Amino acid sequence: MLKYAFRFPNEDSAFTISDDIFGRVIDTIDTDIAERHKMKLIVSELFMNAYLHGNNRDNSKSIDVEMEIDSELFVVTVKDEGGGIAKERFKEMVASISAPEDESGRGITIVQRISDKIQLFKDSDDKFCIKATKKIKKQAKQPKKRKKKKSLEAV
Amino acid sequence: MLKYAFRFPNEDSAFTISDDIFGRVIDTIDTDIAERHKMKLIVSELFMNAYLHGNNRDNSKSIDVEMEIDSELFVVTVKDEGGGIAKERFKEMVASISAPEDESGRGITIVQRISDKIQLFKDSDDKFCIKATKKIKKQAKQPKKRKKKKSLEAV
Amino acid sequence: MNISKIADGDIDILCLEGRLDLASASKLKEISRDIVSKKNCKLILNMESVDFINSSGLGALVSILKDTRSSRGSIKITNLAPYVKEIFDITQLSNIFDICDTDELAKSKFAAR
Amino acid sequence: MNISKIADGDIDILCLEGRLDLASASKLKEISRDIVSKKNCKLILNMESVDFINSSGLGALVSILKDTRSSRGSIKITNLAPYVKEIFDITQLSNIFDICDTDELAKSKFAAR
Ligand SMILES: Nc1ncnc2c1ncn2[C@@H]1O[C@H](COP(=O)(O)OP(=O)(O)O)[C@@H](O)[C@H]1O
Ligand SMILES: Nc1ncnc2c1ncn2[C@@H]1O[C@H](COP(=O)(O)OP(=O)(O)O)[C@@H](O)[C@H]1O
Repeated sequence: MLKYAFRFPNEDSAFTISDDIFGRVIDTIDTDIAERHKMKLIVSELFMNAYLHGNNRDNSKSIDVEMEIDSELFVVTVKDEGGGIAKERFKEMVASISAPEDESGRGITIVQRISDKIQLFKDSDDKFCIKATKKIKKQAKQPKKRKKKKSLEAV
Repeated sequence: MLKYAFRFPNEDSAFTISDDIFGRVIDTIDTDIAERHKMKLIVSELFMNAYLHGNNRDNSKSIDVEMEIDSELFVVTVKDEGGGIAKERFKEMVASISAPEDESGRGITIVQRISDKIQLFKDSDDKFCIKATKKIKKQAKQPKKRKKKKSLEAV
Repeated sequence: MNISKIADGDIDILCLEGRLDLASASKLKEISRDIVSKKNCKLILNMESVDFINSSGLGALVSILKDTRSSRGSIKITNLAPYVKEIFDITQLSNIFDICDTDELAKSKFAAR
Repeated sequence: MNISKIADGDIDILCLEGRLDLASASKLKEISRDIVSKKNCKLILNMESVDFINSSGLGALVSILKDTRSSRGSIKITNLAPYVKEIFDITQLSNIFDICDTDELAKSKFAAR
């Protein structure tokens, strides 16, 4: 189980590079592009919510992102310093899908639908945490094994 | 003062992406390419040392990298779970430059020469920390100001 | 995100390349504005080179769709990578967007109207 | 790192592109091996597109320099970005490498030997 833990300032310049950074980590996972896209999407939505809603663009606050990765599971926890989402409200959000004409309000539903489990809680520092767990599909068909050298070629 | 704090597993796949991730953060700093290269180099050398020497390639260990940035200062602290470097040995290392024919042994000297201050210490978790502080030079001549839009163009 | 624009008769094609997210959403809306404000506009969004989309990107597409509708125009999305198409399905946006495999297919559908 | 190879008479030119670090150091050494093992080799390392170098990259260059010397060859480094050149200066490696502004200059120096 590999564990990455990143703390970002709740700042515009940090937001701009965050998805890119998570993408670099997720690209190390041995699975297919569709699975990786889903993992990137989960982190992207949760981070954006922490930045915009949880921390409400307050740049004195910070966002924590933990990613735990093994060959079968991707677990991401995003923590912010806001009031969180009431469980009842969360249940309502994921029970329905946004009306087609809505320009927003799809983040949480997307995360819920592509994750296998979502947990909301407060940690010991009273930070609001959303933890999403996703099983990683094994690659359907593997391209011809490239043997070693892989890291060299990626240089 | 923006503060980033990243924890990486002491693992090959994490090492491969680490410089890239630090580079993304450093590229947000408003200075010239030479200054940014120096900051990237400081973090690269310290991270590599933590990975190879401090944690001795043990992938059950982890590396912490904290970057604190404001308009004038770049402060990076790299922590590993190894025994550290004795202060006397450190002094010797930075006092001399590697012999021209040496293929290794230049990391610490480089960091020392491009930083304004280096501190070695153990933190409260008994992790070995190297903290390098570098003043950020103001850009000598600024290219014609591009006004707003910058973030859009970078999309 | 890079966006390039091709005019093909009365059809406008925007080729999107890169990430369709919060940062690029406003850029896309800005660039589409002139096109979708034309009466009866025909717009193709070629998304072959879009390798990431999130809810902000989808929001921008919905916004453009609404603009086309209010000028009685029409919009088609083409060349979606399967993993991007999946996100349209999950959000049921495949139901309101006309998604075509290729630009040619989209053009022939415009012609058949 | 991308490395491309050009043969120009008895001179070999390697154009390096990207990061010269631990990962690319072994690649560079591997690719240079054939060239520098030739007797009296003349090697130009064009580093115009190297945008990052660290101590591992410098180590690889020193290793190649030693190999050229032991086969009585010679090596020149060209087109260093000023901020990369600075690292050669800090480490005093500018003293042992022949650093030329351009490939042309390097070639004329080879010719003048
Ligand atoms: N981290 C969070 N802290 C507080 N509220 C949140 C958080 N994340 C989401 N929310 C609430 O849930 C709502 C729905 O979020 P989402 O589905 O991502 O759509 P959108 O962000 O477009 O509104 C948000 O509008 C916000 O009120
Ligand atoms: N984080 C560390 N923990 C323990 N020892 C270290 C650490 N960093 C550096 N060292 C010691 O200092 C020496 C010099 O490091 P450096 O100048 O970076 O050159 P190199 O890594 O090429 O040996 C290393 O060989 C190692 O013995």
